[in-house]
Amino acid sequence: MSDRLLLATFEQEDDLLAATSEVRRRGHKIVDVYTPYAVHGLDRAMGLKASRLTWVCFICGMIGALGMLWFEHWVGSVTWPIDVGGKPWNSLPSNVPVAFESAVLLAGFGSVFALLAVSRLFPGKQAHPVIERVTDDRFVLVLDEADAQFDVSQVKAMLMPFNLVELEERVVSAGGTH
Amino acid sequence: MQQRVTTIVLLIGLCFGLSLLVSAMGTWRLPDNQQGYAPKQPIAYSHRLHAGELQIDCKFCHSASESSRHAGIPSADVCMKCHRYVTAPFDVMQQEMKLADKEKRKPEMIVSEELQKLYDALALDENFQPIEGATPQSIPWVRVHNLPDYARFNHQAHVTVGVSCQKCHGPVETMERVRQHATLSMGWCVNCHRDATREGINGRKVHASTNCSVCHH
Amino acid sequence: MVESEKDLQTPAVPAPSPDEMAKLRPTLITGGKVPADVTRDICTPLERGPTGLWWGAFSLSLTVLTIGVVAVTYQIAMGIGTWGLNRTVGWAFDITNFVFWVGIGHAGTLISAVLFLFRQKWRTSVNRAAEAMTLFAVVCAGLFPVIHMGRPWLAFWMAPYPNMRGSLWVNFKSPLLWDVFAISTYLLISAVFWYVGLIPDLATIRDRSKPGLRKRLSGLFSLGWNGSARTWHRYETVYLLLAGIATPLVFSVHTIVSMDFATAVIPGWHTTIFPPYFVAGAIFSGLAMVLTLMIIARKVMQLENYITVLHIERMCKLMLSMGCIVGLAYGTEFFIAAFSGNPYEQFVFFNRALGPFSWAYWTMVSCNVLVPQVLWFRPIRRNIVLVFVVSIFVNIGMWFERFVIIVTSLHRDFLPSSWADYTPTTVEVATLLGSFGLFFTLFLLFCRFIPVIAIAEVKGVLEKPRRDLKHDSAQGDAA
Amino acid sequence: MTQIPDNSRTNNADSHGQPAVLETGGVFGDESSTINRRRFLEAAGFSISLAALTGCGRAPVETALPFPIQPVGAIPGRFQDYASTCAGCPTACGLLVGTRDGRPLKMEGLPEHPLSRGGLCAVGQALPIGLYDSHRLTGPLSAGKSSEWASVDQEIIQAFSQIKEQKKAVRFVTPTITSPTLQANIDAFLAQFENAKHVVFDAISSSAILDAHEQTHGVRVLPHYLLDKAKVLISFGADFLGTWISPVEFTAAWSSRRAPTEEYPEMSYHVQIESRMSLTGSNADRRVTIAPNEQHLVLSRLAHEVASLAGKPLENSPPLEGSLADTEIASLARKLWEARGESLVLCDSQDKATQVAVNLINHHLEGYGKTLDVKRPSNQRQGSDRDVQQLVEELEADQVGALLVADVDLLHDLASCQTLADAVGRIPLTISFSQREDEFASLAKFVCPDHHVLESWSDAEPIGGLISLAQPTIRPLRETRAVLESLAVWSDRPTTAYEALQSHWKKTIFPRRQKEASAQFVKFWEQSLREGFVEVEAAKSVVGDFKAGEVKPLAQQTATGDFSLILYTKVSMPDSRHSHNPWLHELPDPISKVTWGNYVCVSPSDAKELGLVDGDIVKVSAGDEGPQLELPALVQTGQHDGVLAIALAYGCKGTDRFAKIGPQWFEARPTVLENELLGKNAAAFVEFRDGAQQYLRSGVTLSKTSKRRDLATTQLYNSLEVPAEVAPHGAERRDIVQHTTLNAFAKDTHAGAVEHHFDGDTQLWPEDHPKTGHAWGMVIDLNKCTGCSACVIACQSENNVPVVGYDEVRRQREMHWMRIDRYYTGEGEDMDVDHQPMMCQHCDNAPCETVCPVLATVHSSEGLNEQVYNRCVGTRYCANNCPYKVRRFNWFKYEHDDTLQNLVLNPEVTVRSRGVMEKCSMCVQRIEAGKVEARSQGLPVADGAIQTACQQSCPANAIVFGDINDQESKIYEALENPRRYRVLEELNVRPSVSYLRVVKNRDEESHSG
Repeated sequence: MSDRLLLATFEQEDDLLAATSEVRRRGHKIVDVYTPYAVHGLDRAMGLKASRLTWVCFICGMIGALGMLWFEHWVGSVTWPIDVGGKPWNSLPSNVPVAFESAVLLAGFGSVFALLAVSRLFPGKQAHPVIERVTDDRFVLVLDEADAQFDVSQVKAMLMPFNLVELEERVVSAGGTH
Repeated sequence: MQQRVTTIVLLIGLCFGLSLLVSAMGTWRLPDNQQGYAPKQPIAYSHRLHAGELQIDCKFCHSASESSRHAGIPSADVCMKCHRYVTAPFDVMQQEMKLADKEKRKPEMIVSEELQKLYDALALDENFQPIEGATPQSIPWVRVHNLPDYARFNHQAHVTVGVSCQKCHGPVETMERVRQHATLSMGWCVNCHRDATREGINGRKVHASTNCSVCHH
Repeated sequence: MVESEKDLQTPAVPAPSPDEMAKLRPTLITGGKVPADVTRDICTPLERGPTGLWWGAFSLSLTVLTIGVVAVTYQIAMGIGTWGLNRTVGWAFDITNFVFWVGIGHAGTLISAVLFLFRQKWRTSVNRAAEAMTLFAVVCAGLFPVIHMGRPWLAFWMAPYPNMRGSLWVNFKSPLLWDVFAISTYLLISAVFWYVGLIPDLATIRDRSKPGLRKRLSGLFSLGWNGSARTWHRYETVYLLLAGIATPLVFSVHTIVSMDFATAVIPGWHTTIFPPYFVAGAIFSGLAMVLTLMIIARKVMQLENYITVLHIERMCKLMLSMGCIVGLAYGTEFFIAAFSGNPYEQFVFFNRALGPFSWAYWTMVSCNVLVPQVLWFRPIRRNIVLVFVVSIFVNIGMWFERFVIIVTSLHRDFLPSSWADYTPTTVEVATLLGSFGLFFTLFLLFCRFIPVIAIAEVKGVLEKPRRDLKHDSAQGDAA
Repeated sequence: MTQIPDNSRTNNADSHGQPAVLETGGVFGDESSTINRRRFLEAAGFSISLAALTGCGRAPVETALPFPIQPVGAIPGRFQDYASTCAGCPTACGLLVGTRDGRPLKMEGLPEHPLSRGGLCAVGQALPIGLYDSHRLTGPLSAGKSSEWASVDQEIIQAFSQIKEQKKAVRFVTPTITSPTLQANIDAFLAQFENAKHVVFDAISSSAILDAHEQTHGVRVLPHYLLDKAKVLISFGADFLGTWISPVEFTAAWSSRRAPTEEYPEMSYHVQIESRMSLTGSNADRRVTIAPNEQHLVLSRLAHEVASLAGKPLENSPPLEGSLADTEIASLARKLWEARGESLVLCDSQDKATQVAVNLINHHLEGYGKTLDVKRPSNQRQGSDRDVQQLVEELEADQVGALLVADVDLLHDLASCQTLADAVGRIPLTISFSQREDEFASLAKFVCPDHHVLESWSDAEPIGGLISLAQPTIRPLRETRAVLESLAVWSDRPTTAYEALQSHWKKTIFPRRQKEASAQFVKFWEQSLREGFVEVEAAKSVVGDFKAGEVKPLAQQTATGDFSLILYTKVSMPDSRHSHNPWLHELPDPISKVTWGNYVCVSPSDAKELGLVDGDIVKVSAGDEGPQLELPALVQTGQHDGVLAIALAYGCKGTDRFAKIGPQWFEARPTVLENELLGKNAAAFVEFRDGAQQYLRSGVTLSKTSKRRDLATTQLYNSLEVPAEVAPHGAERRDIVQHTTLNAFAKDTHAGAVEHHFDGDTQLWPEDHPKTGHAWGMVIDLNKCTGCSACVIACQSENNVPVVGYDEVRRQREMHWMRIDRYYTGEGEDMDVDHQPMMCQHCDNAPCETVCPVLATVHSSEGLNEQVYNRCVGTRYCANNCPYKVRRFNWFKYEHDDTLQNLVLNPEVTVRSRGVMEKCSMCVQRIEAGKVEARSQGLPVADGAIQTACQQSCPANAIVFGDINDQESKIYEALENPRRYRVLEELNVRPSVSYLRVVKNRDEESHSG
């Protein structure tokens, strides 16, 4: 991508949604959109694919459950079978609760850490909000001026009807706005 | 760019730390593990000499080991069975005898300083007669193998079924000063019991129980 | 191309106008707030110095906490004997408090996770505080299993770690061990759930605060959040997942707690009804505590516009329904006892209602079943003061429920020769107080340093200001 | 482990021989072996001393001290048993002293002993803790200050010479002395003086019986009652299973007739006619309560009936009133008469005339020579109250020059004479032989402390012709001296008890030997020493024929005042000598289940009238100038209205030492209150009437005070019937103890069995844990068990069960692993009292095991429920989940600070720390030892080779323990018994402990079933 970006700022979620889909319809390249809260429908407007984090969650959960079940069996009837209240060495019912808990634990942590990993979030990371108020009440649509026929004035005209608050061109070093 | 560098540096650091930890594992010991404990004893008694060179059977001195839970540290009068006559290292005494032969005189008695402690403890005079009024004192040997009070080891149970002393005490016959050979941890006991039940002792089938109450009561 | 077409259609659907919205559902956030107001309203109290009221409350709860600390220290130094327990009644205040606090801890996750799954938007105003409450309650609960042990310094033996004992692991057949796993899992997952929800708000704080400690801390913990829609997208997914697994977790935790009793042989404990009964009870008590706290919080932190009467009323409805379930459970217990034909079982329930501890039993019934019935009436549900009183009653009642289950079942079991009485000692009472001290201390600190309301989520449910939708015409032009 | 205190070294070796080791035969006291004994003690095998720990995380340096010279037969770490004789009371039961590393630790019954038959009572079991009592005198006292033997002896000898010159009277007071040697030496000592007398003073005397026999048989003896010969047994207040004369022997004899079998569905018929609830009464087939002053009346009417049945009717028939209907008495008389020669009447009355009537009855029933023996009489009570009364008069008239008191606290037990203390103060020479500074000792000029029983040589002849030896099992821990030795020194022919004993035996006992005995004294002696006793020819006694003419009609006694007071002794506290024994104080009374101190027993209806509940302090006074005291009240079921009962032998000097026993924390209540003693001394109510101490006093008033003191009771609910207000319909009674009657049993041996809605064989899960090796089990015969509680102390002594004190017991935290549940069921006449020993049932499906998170309690492959103290973290979940509530928790660190007292701890059993659970282990340490022993001999474990502590000591022989997998074993047989059942069977926890149903010899059908 080039180093010239176009930042369009809105103050209403509906304008943003409309503008975003409009921009996409026109085939402009959307770098990213910044919003103070999760705007519903934005993912579809931007055409984002469904996240694969669900799979991470599922797999972690499975590891937790099966791993713990195996461990309980191993402890109870393989490494040192101890007669406890005359119960069978390996009694599945009494192994379920702990297995379930560890499934939940791993699933939860797995998906959260996966989220942080794929989103490059980590403690002390320096954040560069595109504009100050993006975490407060502003919605920013960031466009790439890559393609040749990209014409700022034209784009501006296009975005105007969506109560565009501000339009700013920004030159950034390779490293992105992130 | 910078980030990549830092990550690499960090990774290298991590590997280094891990390798250190692993190497440390070997020497690292859990708090109550007294393995290798070899205290100084009041009398420098050498198991290497007695059990090793002289081939004296363990049970000759530790006579209770077949009849009691304690092997029993021999009482001083047991030592006197020999040391009434052997009062110093053998070669020293032989030299004296040779010398005496040459000089045509009665060999005079040489008493080594360690053995003198024994005689003092028993309150014996130079010709091994009890000294009037003096009472024999126990020799305060320092315990080498200490089990916690809630763990009960019974020598009789092990010795009578043919577990060799060395199994737990190690090659005592090579030790100048006795040292704790095994960890004496519960796991160590239990594993031995498991093996014994599986493989038997000296080909004989045994049931070495792993019930808690065998040792804890 | 086709799908992109579809994508394009969706936003074109005109958003319903506010008055239509009003028809659909009543306003959640009153006072016509816009996002900026939300940010300001919720962040400014944190940036301002604490009020006198806060200091008062804080010092009070800190004092109570200190009392508890002294009591526990003395008990650990002297021995469990400083409690009123005996050879027959081996558990009383300790486990009662434990179950009580675990119960409290349930509403938090319920409100944020379960209601989230049911798309209950009104939860947004209360879920943050509720989750915080969950955390603190579980912390309080977690203390008791540890201090109730004869040798608390060996608590780590509950963890299955490799050791030099052969290796001797733990007893996975013991409900107490299930507890250990359940409670710790619950604590961790709740904490994560809470923190994940907190990240965007921390970012908000970061961005609006001037350089300084607050900025640095919020910067550290907001993990470099920048509001990117892609991140939001994944974030939503994970939040949904967490809600999804937290919900069964809530139920599992109290089910397992109930198994401490249900799997025992003691009549009055050995009951299959316990799991659902306990879960309902837990949620019941949790809601009560949330109400208690929120009613205080909205007054103290001036959040009337965010925690409206509407919220209170809805929670009242939930609480009422739970109360009825609990009442049903009480009845069922007696039915089962009568139906079972088991003399010991029957005796225990006679003994509960008419025995030496009947006073505790009837306190429980009246607080948990009778009092909440007033919530059938709308005016009462909408009367903050009354609701507050009811919630307090329910809190008391639910503590007694656990006390009744534990003590009355134990004090007279199979052999009449070992029947015994139970009277708590000063140390026990002080410990109970102390746990409340701890709870409120933590909660006050939370109110002071962390947004009490999920800013980002509330912004999402604000109603849109009415304005003409120019861009539709614009679209038309383009076409 | 602790080190033997230094003072044990400083004893002079001379006076001590070497005990015979049972296994290795006798070894005698030559000089070297006495030195060995000293070393033996010093080293005490492996007494470990902890030296200072020097840094570096090492374990503290432990030094192990071997013997300098190993004594013969002494093996460190092995138990060695010495046959001896118990001296807890004059009964002199056979004793087997278990010593380890030179410390006597465990008292057991001597299996072959003809009287006690291997049983031993709680008091005997509790001897060791008395031995290691740090409060015993460490040496002689002169005028209350500690002194040297030499100087004390000198002064005393001087004093005696003066007395000889002035021909002053010398009085030697002791309780009954069964030791022929000591008796002979006392006589010899007194013979030096012109006016000297040996006064035998039994605090609890039976002198009326002796006097009665003097009258009817011309010889003042106590007959030897042969209860095992008695098919019909009627006891008037005599608590022969609990405290009366020879309880262990009587229990053994009585219980031998209480085991009906399929082939012989027979047992003795035992009627108890009494006023207070006694242990014996609680075990009777039929228990009748009468007013105390009716006793003689009922008896004389019974005598009348029996006499007329015998065809020799008494000329004057007694008045026919009283609570017991005439027909009743007639039927009793008939029962006795039908079983004549096999029937026996006992009576505890101190009224001579009454006892004469008893003698008449037993005479007509042809009892003499069959069910009671005066030819080989009992020496277990010799006290002559006339002498005591005379002595008191002499003392008050200052006619006594020297007063020597051994083994009894004169001032405490004669509290009825207030002026006695001053009188004693005026005597020129007073010597006490007490081991403690009791009331008399604190006034005495000299205190010459006697050895503890386990430190001294002695012998005893409890029954004519049965002589047993007592040998020391440890060197004296204190600078004490045997009475016999002191006397010898003062009459300056010093000797040691050991020599005196041997010489006396050579002189008098050896000649009486039976034909088959060895003709060599040494052999004779050695064998007697090894076996602990020897049977010889009884000393010739001239027993006249029965003089029926002597029987006078009994005058009607009239009760005055509103209450009559019965003074009795608790099973756990036979006399004041044991008042410093914490084990006995914490032993729950078999009937009241109260520990620590005495109390006033009040009948339920009296209590209701006065509005009394347990723990209300009441004031008991006999007249205005008469004695009075304040004690907490106890509402005693089964006590006759208008009767009060207070235990004697309490309120002893120095018992305030127990004030601080048990954990001290801010809500704890002291065991003994500020400037008070443990309990109150009720001896003041004892009065001398017609030549005997009367333990019954009428004309006593009772008044309630505003004060309260909770009783430390181990059982708060006393019935098998659940409280009416909460009782489910049809389940009012719990079948914990199952009953049947003899004729029901005769019809169907399974009579009384309870139907459960469960099938014990169906298992929820497959049998995963087969017991291939041993499978330990226990069966307890509830029909034999009398509830005497010997097993409780046996267990405490064997398993290092701590003493926790008043407050902990009050809080229901007693630590006894073995408890005895006592239940009252039914009302009045047909009220049943049940005693049920309850300890860990070692369930195969143990609820406690499942719930322990850390595997601290698990199941052994031999069917034992193991408790691993060092693994326990103390969640108490197991205790909650135990249906039998037998688990005990260490609520505090129960103190073991007294290093001397710690010598009583059994090294084979771990001392539990604070915060861990504990419970009956079925003496697993004994099981393991037994297995090791058998294995090292290459033999299987023989049945009976392993005995649990409770089983070994049980006087009734009610407990059977063994390997269920061994088809030949006793336990296997016992499990086949039709009376066998398991408590709470319906829970399907499958306990390894079974019980045998109670069978009462009664006509009506059984309660349960």
